[in-house]
Amino acid sequence: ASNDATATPQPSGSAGGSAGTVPAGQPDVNGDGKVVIGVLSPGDINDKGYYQSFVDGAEAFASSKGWTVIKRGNVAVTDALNAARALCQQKVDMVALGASELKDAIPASEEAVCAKTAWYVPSSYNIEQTPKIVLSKDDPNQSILAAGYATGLLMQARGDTKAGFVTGAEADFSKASAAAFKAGIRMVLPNATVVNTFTGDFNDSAKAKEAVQAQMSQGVKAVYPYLGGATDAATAQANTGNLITLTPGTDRCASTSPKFDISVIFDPGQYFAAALQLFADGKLTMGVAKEWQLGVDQYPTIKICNGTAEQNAKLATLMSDIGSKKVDVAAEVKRLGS
Amino acid sequence: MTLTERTEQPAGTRRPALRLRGIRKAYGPVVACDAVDLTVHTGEIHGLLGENGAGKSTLMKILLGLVPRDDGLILHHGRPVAIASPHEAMALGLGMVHQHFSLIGPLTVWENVILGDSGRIDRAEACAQVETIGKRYGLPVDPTTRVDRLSAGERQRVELIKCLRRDPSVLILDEPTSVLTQAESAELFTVLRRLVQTEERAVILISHKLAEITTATDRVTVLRRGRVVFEARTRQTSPQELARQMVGREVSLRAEGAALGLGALPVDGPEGTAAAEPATAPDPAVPATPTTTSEPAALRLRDVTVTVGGITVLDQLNLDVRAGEIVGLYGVEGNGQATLGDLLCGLVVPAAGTVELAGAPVDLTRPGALHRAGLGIVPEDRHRSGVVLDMSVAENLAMKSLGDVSGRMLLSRRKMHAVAQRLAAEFNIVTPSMDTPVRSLSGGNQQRVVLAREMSANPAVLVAAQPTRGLDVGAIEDMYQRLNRAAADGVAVLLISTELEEVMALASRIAVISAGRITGVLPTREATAERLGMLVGGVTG
Amino acid sequence: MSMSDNISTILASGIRLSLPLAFAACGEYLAERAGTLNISIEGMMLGAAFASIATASMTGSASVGLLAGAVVGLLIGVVHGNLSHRIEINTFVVGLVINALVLGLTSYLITISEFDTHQVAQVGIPVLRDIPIVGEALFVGRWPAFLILAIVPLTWWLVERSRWGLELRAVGENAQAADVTGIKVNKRRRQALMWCGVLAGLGGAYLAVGEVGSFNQNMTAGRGYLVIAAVIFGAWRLKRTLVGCALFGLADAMRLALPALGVTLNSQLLIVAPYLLALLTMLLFAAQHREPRSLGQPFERGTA
Amino acid sequence: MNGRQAADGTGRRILARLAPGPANWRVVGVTILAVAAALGLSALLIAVTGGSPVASVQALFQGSMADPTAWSSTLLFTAPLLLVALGVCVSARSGFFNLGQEGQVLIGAMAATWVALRLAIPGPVLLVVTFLVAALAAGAWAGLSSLMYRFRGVNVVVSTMLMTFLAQQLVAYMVTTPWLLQESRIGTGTVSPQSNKVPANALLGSVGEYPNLQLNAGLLLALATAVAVAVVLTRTRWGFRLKMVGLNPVTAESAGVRVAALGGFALAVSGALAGLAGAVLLTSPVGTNRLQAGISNNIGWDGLLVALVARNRPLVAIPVAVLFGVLRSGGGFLAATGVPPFLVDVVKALLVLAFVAPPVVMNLISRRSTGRAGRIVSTPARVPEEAVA
Ligand SMILES: Nc1ncnc2c1ncn2[C@@H]1O[C@H](COP(=O)(O)OP(=O)(O)OP(=O)(O)O)[C@@H](O)[C@H]1O
Ligand SMILES: Nc1ncnc2c1ncn2[C@@H]1O[C@H](COP(=O)(O)OP(=O)(O)OP(=O)(O)O)[C@@H](O)[C@H]1O
Ligand SMILES: [Mg+2]
Ligand SMILES: [Mg+2]
Repeated sequence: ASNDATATPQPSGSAGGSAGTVPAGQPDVNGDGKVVIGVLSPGDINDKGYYQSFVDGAEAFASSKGWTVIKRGNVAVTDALNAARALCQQKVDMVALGASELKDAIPASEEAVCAKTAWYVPSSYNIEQTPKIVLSKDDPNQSILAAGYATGLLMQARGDTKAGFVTGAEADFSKASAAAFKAGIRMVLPNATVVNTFTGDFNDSAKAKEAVQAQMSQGVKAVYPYLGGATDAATAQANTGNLITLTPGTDRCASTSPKFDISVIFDPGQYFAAALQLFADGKLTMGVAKEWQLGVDQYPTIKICNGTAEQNAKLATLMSDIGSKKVDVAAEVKRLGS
Repeated sequence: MTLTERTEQPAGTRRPALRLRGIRKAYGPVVACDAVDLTVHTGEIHGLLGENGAGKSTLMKILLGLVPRDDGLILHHGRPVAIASPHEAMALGLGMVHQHFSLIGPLTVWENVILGDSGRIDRAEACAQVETIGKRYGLPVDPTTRVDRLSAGERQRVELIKCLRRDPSVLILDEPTSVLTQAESAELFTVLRRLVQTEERAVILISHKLAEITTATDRVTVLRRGRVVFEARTRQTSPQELARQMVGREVSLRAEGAALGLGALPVDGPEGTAAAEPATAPDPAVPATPTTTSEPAALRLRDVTVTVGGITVLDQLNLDVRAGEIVGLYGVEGNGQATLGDLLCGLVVPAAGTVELAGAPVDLTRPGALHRAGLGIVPEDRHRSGVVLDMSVAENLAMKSLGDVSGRMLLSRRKMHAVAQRLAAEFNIVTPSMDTPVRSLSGGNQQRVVLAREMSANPAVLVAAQPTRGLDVGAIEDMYQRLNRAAADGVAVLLISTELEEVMALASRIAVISAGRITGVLPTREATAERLGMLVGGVTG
Repeated sequence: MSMSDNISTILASGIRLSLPLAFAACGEYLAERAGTLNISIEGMMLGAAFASIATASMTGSASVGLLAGAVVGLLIGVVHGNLSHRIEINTFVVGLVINALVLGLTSYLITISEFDTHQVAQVGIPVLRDIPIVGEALFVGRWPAFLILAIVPLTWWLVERSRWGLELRAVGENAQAADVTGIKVNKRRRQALMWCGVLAGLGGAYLAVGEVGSFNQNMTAGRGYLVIAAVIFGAWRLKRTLVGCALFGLADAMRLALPALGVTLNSQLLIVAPYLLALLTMLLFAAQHREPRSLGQPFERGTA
Repeated sequence: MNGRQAADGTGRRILARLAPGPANWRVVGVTILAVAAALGLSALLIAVTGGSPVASVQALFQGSMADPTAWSSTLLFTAPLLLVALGVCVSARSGFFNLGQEGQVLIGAMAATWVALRLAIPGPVLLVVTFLVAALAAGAWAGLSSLMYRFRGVNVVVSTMLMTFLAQQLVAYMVTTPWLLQESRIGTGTVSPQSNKVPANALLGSVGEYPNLQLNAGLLLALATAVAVAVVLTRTRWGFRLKMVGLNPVTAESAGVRVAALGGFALAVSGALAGLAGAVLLTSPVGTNRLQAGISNNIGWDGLLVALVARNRPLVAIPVAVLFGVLRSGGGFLAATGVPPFLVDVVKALLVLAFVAPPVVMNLISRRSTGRAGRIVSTPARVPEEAVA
């Protein structure tokens, strides 16, 4: 298959960033009289999830400003650099990477071909700040921990003790998220058990379904389909058993088929929209990082779709505690996640 | 033999089963068939004779709808028919026993036999048919065995059965006897005779062997360069006549006549050859048959044993060939000659025993060792192990001695051509150019290419395996002269052949191989049909 | 949860995962017996999966979708057949190109269209389904699953007993000879590819409207190649090929279910397992393991 | 004899079809027509999806040939494609049809990565060692297939294909296993399934700077290899023997060629060249200079296509490789103009078909018309049983 199966949700966070520079003439950085935003996404930009939300965010904002957006999904990680160069040759004013797997495109920002462009990069720890890019960071563990916590609350209400986490490749970040999810649940139900299944492919719906099925047959009552294209199929399966389900990144409380109980919103589209707003005002500075704090910023956030006032309150407190660093996420994950 | 059956055929009274009118077929520049007329009557065996590349097979392929004709008319029982596919041919009752590619190894006999007809499969019936036909024509074969487990002879039977089962009105056989023993051939002809006499069929028999044509056919048509040059009742013509028509010139039917099966054995076999020898061995200084000699045999096979897939094909075979003599290795097909040929090609390594050249054993595990040691070979199947069809004449001539045609590190096209030119002239190889792929040469010329290459390394030993198989008279004549000359020049020649007359005519000593052993060696003069027959039968003399 | 229940769930899941393979494998088996190593089967399955969902949400009937899948498979078979067995373009090139085309087109089409989920009805065979352990696994399923019960014997009969099949085998074993005996070699191969297309189509469609109920980009995720591995593993015999499919399906089911049972194992190894197995069987049982002699060889009248 | 032949029948039969054919002006003409047709169809697709065909074609051209920058990126793709194609030419000569380039490229890249990251060799020596090891590893990998064929009669087409899947998972495993090649962790952060960047002294240098034409050493390597391969195949004894082996192993053997060894070696060489391509992918600016599961990015398959279009002639492969490079860079650029990337894949596939088909079709037509069935089915003495058995 030509597209890269390792494409996955990979949010990010924390650290770094010094006073940077504002490219002259924002938003029309290259001064060709029109504003063009180029978006590269490593994943399926119609996955009704993480990747799509990024592109949608960009388009919504751009159209309101009468800008053009060039979006390109399924960019193979190995192809990132060339894809970015190609964008620059297309005279875009901003290159935006849809997720941090494409970090290998960043060197292009230093190249002459991309001299007249602004760069927006969603980040994870492994990307170091360079003068030519603006990093947008968040800490996935914050959101996932809170998501787990919310799940815990619902399970508690239903008297369940067994949850599941279904994701694709057995990669580092997916393991980390699994741990955070577990920790979150255990903050509510100290002796809850959480089952992790790695299907090996974020887009293989059939396998995702079977994984959920298997977990259900083992008495799992809440499942987090932390997937790409296979999310809906897996969730639909979970719905048949009336399990508690969560969204990987976007707000889908409105959705009826499949139905979600908790929206975990670390919506890159929202971050991006905010950045674009700055860009439009000519205030987007390169060489610095914008951090998105759970409980501080509007996003990321967790939403229990129809939670009781009490549940919502508890969740809100946790989030603000995380925001105010009262709860040390890393420590909690270490303590409860393993 | 079929002499008894060669009774009078009032062929004139028969109505034509098949008429070909002005058939033409050109392969690019090559005109394979040019305005060919041919009439075949039911109840007769019609011989089709011609040199290699005369167009026989092409004509038949046209008849079978395997090759589209450029022009011409085919009348079946007087009705013009457009035979566009093998199916149509089959429907018209035209059946052919092909030489090549017509049985499928992994399938069973019965599956092969019913291949090509239509309707649902009935295994039981198919098997029954195979058996009944087998009985009727004396072609026994087990319908349920896989074809790739059968011997050449048996396969031929299956081919015949397959044809006959369709109850063809015209049955075509393309060189059917090339792999059959004389006995088997005789049987085959008996069957054919019965077919035409009792069953109102017509048979077209393609062959190079004048003897077969003269004994087995009622009518004969000779093709030359794609044209019909001669057509007659077999009884009203003579082998000499046919040979002349075929080649287009007088041919001395001495030794080569023998190869064509004319030497009427056993009466004047030895004398005939005796007469032949001085004519073909021009240099009396080198006696063609050194009676006693002290120096070691140029080629010596010692207790050579070869097993292929468990079966012992060569069984402690011992044989000596001395410089300047031609030893004929005579035997019925399938007694190990082919394997012996492969052995001397360096294609198989013996399980036991040694091959010695000039007294020194050769390490057969090392490729090309035999060649380096001075052994040249004209293999039985040139297409398989003699030439590379898709490489040029020059390349084929050079392939065994690349050292001679290359500079310090790169091959030299110039040298290669020079060598090729020389050899082509010396062995009069007829080819448009030295860069022509060998594939597009006629059989005879392909054979000359092989011989030229092997002789050019001036070997001490020359092995010629079935050297005249599939060759026409002219080519045979040439081949014999060269073999004799080689011997005269002091080369030890081993002639592996299934043609008794050929061996009788050329060899000074005849070794008989049977079931992979040498059952006896005797001077040609002492070789009588009886003694050879016993040896061939495995009765050690 | 009792052991037997676990076994029965794994079994059931294994069968669900095997079925798409099994359908396609019958097709690939037949195509390869006729001498085509058909790598466009991946494209056939993917294209059919898409078509089935698209049609289903257009007509509102999953069953019609299934049909559409088969049809699209057939079409791809026709295209491949004509390109490689009429125009005589190297069959591997054709396969690669078709796979690229289908992946590209389907991926694109879902970006511009909105499909709702559709799934064919679940049926169970009354008494049998109550058999302990295997009952649930074998006798309950989406109705097309039971088509396999007809398709396998049919395929076997076609290949081993029908005249058509006899000719297919002849073509696959020795195209030249088959031609001389009056069999239309390339025509047979084209027909074989069509049948392969229909079955691969069914497989892909079953995956979409049978198991998943929706389509997502590249959802077959290499199942086509898995099928090829199964045929090789099966030594070009139908029975063993199906055993291969079942094995591969079960292996996946295990991989997905075991974590839930508290067992974890190396996923990479389990993902390569099929190909490794195929290779090993070819190595170990080389003797019985003969591919059709003219597998992958183009036929051209006259070539010796 | 079968066991002793170099190439299995499959290979030789497949390749019989790929033998150099009439490369006359008519083929060129038809090719132009075919390409036009493909472009037309693509244009239609693009138009249907609301894009502008004209703009797209422009983009295709602009991104691949319009200016030095474009050429630079085109040539970056050309190098690995050409290397793979050359490998195909070599194995094709010996009668083997090697379908495993994609995997061999991966193995090459993997070995290269290992050397570049693990061996502390100073200076440019590292680069040399990297390439050598890449070639050796991929060569050995392909060699396995020839061994399997030689000793167990395993069909080479099948085994090379299966080996590709093994290679893919092997690399995936390498880059997801910390103690193997996975990138090292910075702080407490997450790591991706990929290796670290290879050190600077393991990178291929380039001459020329943006916006001028930038030629990477990889291209020079590929071109040099092309010439070398061409000479070796057509002018040396080794090449001559290889040709014999491919066309008639039995005759070759009786002419003193170590058929099995030579054929197997040729297959290994073809693998080695694919391995070099892998190394180029790793160390040239075409990629990201780190090992990733998708690093081969279908270069192997496309390289195979290049060779098929070039009908296994090394020098012809050069322009064809450039052409495929154009498709890649142009395609990427096209996607950057907003044409859905999937459509770009479709366009590329159509164009590939347009380039592969014409020679074949012309052959067919000329055969059908003049009836030159190519091969003469003459009637040689039949191979007796004991010989075939
Ligand atoms: N497919 C082909 N392509 C080109 N030329 C061909 C082809 N088939 C036959 N020829 C040529 O046509 C002529 C007749 O060939 P054909 O096989 O009919 O001869 P033949 O009489 O059968 O010879 P033989 O006695 O060796 O069988 C030969 O010159 C041959 O080179
Ligand atoms: N009654 C029959 N009618 C037609 N063909 C038959 C019949 N019986 C056997 N055959 C043929 O004989 C061959 C062997 O049949 P058989 O059923 O033994 O296959 P097999 O060796 O068991 O192969 P497999 O193990 O794949 O079933 C098949 O190719 C089949 O075509
Ligand atoms: Mg601008
Ligand atoms: Mg002939």
